[in-house]
Amino acid sequence: MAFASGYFKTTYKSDLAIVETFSLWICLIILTLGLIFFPFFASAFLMDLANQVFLALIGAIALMLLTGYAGQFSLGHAGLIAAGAFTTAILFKELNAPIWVTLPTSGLTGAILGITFGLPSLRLKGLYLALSTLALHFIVIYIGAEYETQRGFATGVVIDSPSIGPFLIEDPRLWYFSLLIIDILVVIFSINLVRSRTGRAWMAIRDRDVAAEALGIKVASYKLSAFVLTSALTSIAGCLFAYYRGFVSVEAFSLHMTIEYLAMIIIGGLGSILGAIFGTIFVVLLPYIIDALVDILHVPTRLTTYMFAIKYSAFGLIMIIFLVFEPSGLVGIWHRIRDYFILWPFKHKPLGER
Amino acid sequence: MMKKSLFGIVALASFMALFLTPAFAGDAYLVGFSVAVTGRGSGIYAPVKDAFDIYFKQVNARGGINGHPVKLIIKDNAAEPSKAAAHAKKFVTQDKVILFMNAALSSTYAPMVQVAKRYNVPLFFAGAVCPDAVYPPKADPNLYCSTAFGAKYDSRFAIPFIKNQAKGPLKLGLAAMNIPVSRGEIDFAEELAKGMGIEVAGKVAIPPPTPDYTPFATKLKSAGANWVYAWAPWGCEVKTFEALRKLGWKGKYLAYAHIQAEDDLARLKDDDFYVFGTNAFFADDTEMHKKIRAISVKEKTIYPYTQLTEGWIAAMVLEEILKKTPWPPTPEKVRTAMNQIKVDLEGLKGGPLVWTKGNHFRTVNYYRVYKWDSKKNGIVIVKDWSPLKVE
Amino acid sequence: MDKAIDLTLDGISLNISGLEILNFISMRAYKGELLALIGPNGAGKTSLLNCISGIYHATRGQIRFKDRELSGLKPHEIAQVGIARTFQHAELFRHMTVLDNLLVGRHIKMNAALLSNGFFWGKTIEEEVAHRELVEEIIDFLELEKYRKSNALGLPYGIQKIVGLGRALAMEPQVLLLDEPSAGMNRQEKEDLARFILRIRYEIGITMIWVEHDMQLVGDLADRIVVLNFGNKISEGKTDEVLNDPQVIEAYLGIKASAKG
Amino acid sequence: MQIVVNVIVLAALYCLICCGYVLIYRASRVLNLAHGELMTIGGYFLFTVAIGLGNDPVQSFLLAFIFSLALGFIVYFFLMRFMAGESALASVLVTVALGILLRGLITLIWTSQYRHPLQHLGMENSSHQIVEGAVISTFGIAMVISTVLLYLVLFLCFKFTRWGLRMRAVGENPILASQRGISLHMYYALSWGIAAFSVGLAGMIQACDSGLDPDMFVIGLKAFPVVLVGGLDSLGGVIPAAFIVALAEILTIHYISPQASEVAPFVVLISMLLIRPWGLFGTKEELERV
Repeated sequence: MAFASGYFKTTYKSDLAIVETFSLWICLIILTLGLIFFPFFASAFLMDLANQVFLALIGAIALMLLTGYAGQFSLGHAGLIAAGAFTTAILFKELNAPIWVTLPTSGLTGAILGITFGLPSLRLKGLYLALSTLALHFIVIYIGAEYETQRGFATGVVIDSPSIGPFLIEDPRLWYFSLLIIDILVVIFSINLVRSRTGRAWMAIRDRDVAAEALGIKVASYKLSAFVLTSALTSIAGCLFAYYRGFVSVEAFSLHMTIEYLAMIIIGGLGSILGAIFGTIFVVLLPYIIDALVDILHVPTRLTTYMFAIKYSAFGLIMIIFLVFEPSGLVGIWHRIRDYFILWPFKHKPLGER
Repeated sequence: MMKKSLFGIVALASFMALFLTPAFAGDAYLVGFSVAVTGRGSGIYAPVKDAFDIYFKQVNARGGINGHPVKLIIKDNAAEPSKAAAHAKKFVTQDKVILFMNAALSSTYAPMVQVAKRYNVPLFFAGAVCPDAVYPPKADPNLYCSTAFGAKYDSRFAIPFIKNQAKGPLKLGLAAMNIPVSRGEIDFAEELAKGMGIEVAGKVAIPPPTPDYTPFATKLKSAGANWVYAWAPWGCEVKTFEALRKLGWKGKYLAYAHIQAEDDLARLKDDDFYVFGTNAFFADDTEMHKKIRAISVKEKTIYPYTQLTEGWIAAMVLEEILKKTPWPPTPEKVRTAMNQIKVDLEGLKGGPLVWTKGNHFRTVNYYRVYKWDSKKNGIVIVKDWSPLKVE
Repeated sequence: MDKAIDLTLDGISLNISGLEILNFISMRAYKGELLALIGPNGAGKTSLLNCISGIYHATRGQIRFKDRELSGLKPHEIAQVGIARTFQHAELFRHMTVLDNLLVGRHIKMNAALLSNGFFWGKTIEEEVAHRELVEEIIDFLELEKYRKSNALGLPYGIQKIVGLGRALAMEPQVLLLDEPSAGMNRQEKEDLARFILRIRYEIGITMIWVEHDMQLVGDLADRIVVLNFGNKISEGKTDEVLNDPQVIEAYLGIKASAKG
Repeated sequence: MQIVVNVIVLAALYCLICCGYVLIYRASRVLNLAHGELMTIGGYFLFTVAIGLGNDPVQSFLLAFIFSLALGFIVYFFLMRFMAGESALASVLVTVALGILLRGLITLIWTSQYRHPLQHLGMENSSHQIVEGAVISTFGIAMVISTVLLYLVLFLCFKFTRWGLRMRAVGENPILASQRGISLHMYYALSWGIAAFSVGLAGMIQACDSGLDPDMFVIGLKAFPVVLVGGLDSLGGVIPAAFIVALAEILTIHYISPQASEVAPFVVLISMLLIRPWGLFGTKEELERV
């Protein structure tokens, strides 16, 4: 695999290309083909894992934009997913609304919540803000629980599979391709965003808000735009989550879910879309990988209770290890491995390494 | 640098492990079990797993069932729906189990039920609240439940019991946890009580977990309740009771008897704390109880033996199902067996657990009420097995 | 002094939690001049810059840019008026490349919005390329070619300061506030800086207010000097005059000018 | 009357929990999101010690205090120390991760069943009538008294003792403090130690009063609104804030709806953020020197 080992651009426009070399194009095509043909080999379990990764990725990228790029901390992510899911559930149950109504409405709900709870961000910094988003979590969950109880959906609201025109999206493969397309769009959108004016303004605010403001960036409105975009995207993910799982229940949206999303962007590497992708894959699959190892190693059944508790702690431990020893996350490791092969046998950094 | 690259390689290798399906012995009854050993509410579900561990260790030591060992594939879903869903899919499509089970919060039901329906494999609820779909007359063909508590049935026993016990004017207080299942049941109980002409003095839904239960208890007490009925997770039930007592409340309290009830009756030693349920307490000291205690002590279970009854019953039911499933087993054969199951629970419940084609809950639910008796310095039966027909 | 006045400060006072930082300061900056602002540590030089760029709000007094009242405006509004600044500690965006740092400087001159940025439509691309060309000119001007794609975090301190200068230049300001640009630089870097400042002064013609400690640089480059001491303006005028002002010498050396003379 | 007592007890609990948030924030500008877990572990320490010693409340509590204090130091020296100089975000995320780690360890060591340390201490949690129509339990009183004592001691220390003053100095200007020869690590560790101790104490009393299970950690999060209403960096602000939040919560239970009490503190918080974002007694974010 050949990565660009230097800069050989002749026009500024060519420097804007996301994919830099011909061989990278080939790799990307192979990856895409792999993703396209994966469902035809994978079992239903692996399909479910893939779909889980795709679903989580939308939320993770949204959080990456807010936290990794705009530098705003949020503890309300599970609340926003719940908001999208409950908007969908309520519209479906009360009005029998189809997906082309619920999806945008969920996005809108998220955007409104984003404005409401992002407003304090204009006057607050860092930690104060995180806690106002914690309030968002509790309030959304409360409203959801009231809805469930008042309408008598004791074990959750059941939702039918969505249909777009004549297509009923029920088959895992259909879900896979729908989610894949959405994810590709979200990824491309975010990459474009962060390498253009908006993204630069966010990063400037994240790194030095005083300097950013002195350069003419409206800090308040950019913070708010990050909030609104993230909330809308996350709520849309919540809507898809509701349809994919076929049901919505408040118990599914715990603070632990928020923490999992935070873990995704930390482990992946803050400030990198690729990091969000790596992190999501890692965090979603980690429990199943440990399960698989337990199976392979034939851990006696009696000991599995302890294994499960260890698995739970391992999650925290891995987060700590990344934060303390590898703050650039999986994407940092990836860059190092890549550089190692680009430059082998030398040990210099490639020119202009970020 | 190489060290850090190594880190990546290890990660990659573990990732590959995901794609390897371990080979199971082809001669075992394969059963999947997704249970919340960690995470929210795991205090209720983890003991079920504990009981299954020791139960099937015994069964396999005896040479298995119909000459075949039972292989349980146990996974921890941490009470998260996504994990439960993935487990269900793995059980059904990769491990090719003939039956899979769930013991976790109710938010994990829907995704597992989906899998059961889609792949037509029976799903057995062992330790969690029974979903509506197992009730007669039209039970879902793939859903079964052996759990002691059944929403909408427990209150049908509890409210008349309180009415009969109460001497003088009855003012009923109701306590739920602010989760949909519990609140649904308490709302149902309120309707029931009003229908029977009982005055409902107060109703509280307590958010989980609450730093202080006293304010909620104050509300019940100031509403003038002299009986309180609680149907919620055990912690909520017992903490509300303790808070009421701390306030100097003198009334009587009826709570659903979860697995921790027996230990807590002995701890609280309160004569007016009644618990009702469908599982016998170890205070009965039947042969079966002695056996569970002995095995639990021998195998050093993680949870105390008093909390193992629920799991033990489910394990007995599972053993009976597999006994009736001729080799080679298929989900179809398992379903046939489950539709005509009758398990003699040897004193763990008031009578046998019977499933029919249209009833996957049980045909008769036997309730019993226990309380602490300070004169006898032990747990006594207030009301012996009372059958409630499930139709 | 028949030149047009760019910036007028009129009786600026600043009070932060009871401390008198600036006391009734009035001064002017004329179009195209290089005005040095000097004074001992804690004299309030940086605070004065902060007041001009809107980071602090003066307790009393007025600031005018040409005919426009600046008092009460937010920093980003002042930037839009055409007043740029550098910072004492460069304050670069640490996790961005030099190129991106400079592009942030172009922020107010660009206008693509969030959605079009996300889709990277025609206009966004055109804009990105156009502004990239302008930024490249600044890179050439400040001789930063080899750092173009390096992360700001790892750059030598002197280079960071130059990038900070470039970032301010990228705004195409009419007034440039320089906050101790030479602090932390070695001799070679200072000479480069002096060259850049002179080129900005004579080739681009931006008005500059320059906070500086290095008296030699000030003496060589500045058109005029304003001297602050403990929040008071103690002197203002042509470079030679001010540097020979006994009050100034006293403030700097702490000895009576007469004793020296 | 009972309502007043309830408010006082709940406010005392909040005070005890929030003391640690404020101490750690003041010292190192880090918000400790693993606070609820430290509280839960405090309860489990008491439980374990009580089983080991059996019917010896004084020694059990003392030993559990020491464990809690030590845990705070351990967390600082083996984890938070490495985060010095990192961004606040990274430090907060580390505490989030620490929370998960601790929760897993709690399940691993003590399982997730309900525990009752009181049983093993050989104590009773009887109730006492203080005025007509108002009752308080023994551990309710303990909660109030320990809160009063803790705050009294802390205030006196900060005002009059040398290291109290130094600790304040460290919080206000770490760079200056370290230039004057104050060992920052020592004082950061101390604030972690006191924080873990005070919240552990809250956990212990809570465990005695109403039992113990791993889900207790959420109480730590529920106490958040109090710190924000009071102002993140103001120890004195915690007390009135705790009363406001407790009052809002209890009035909601009584006069609006019990289940809504869950969101009442957060509604107070949001309205506070709109009126005075830096809290009742918090200092407005200082102007940054650039």
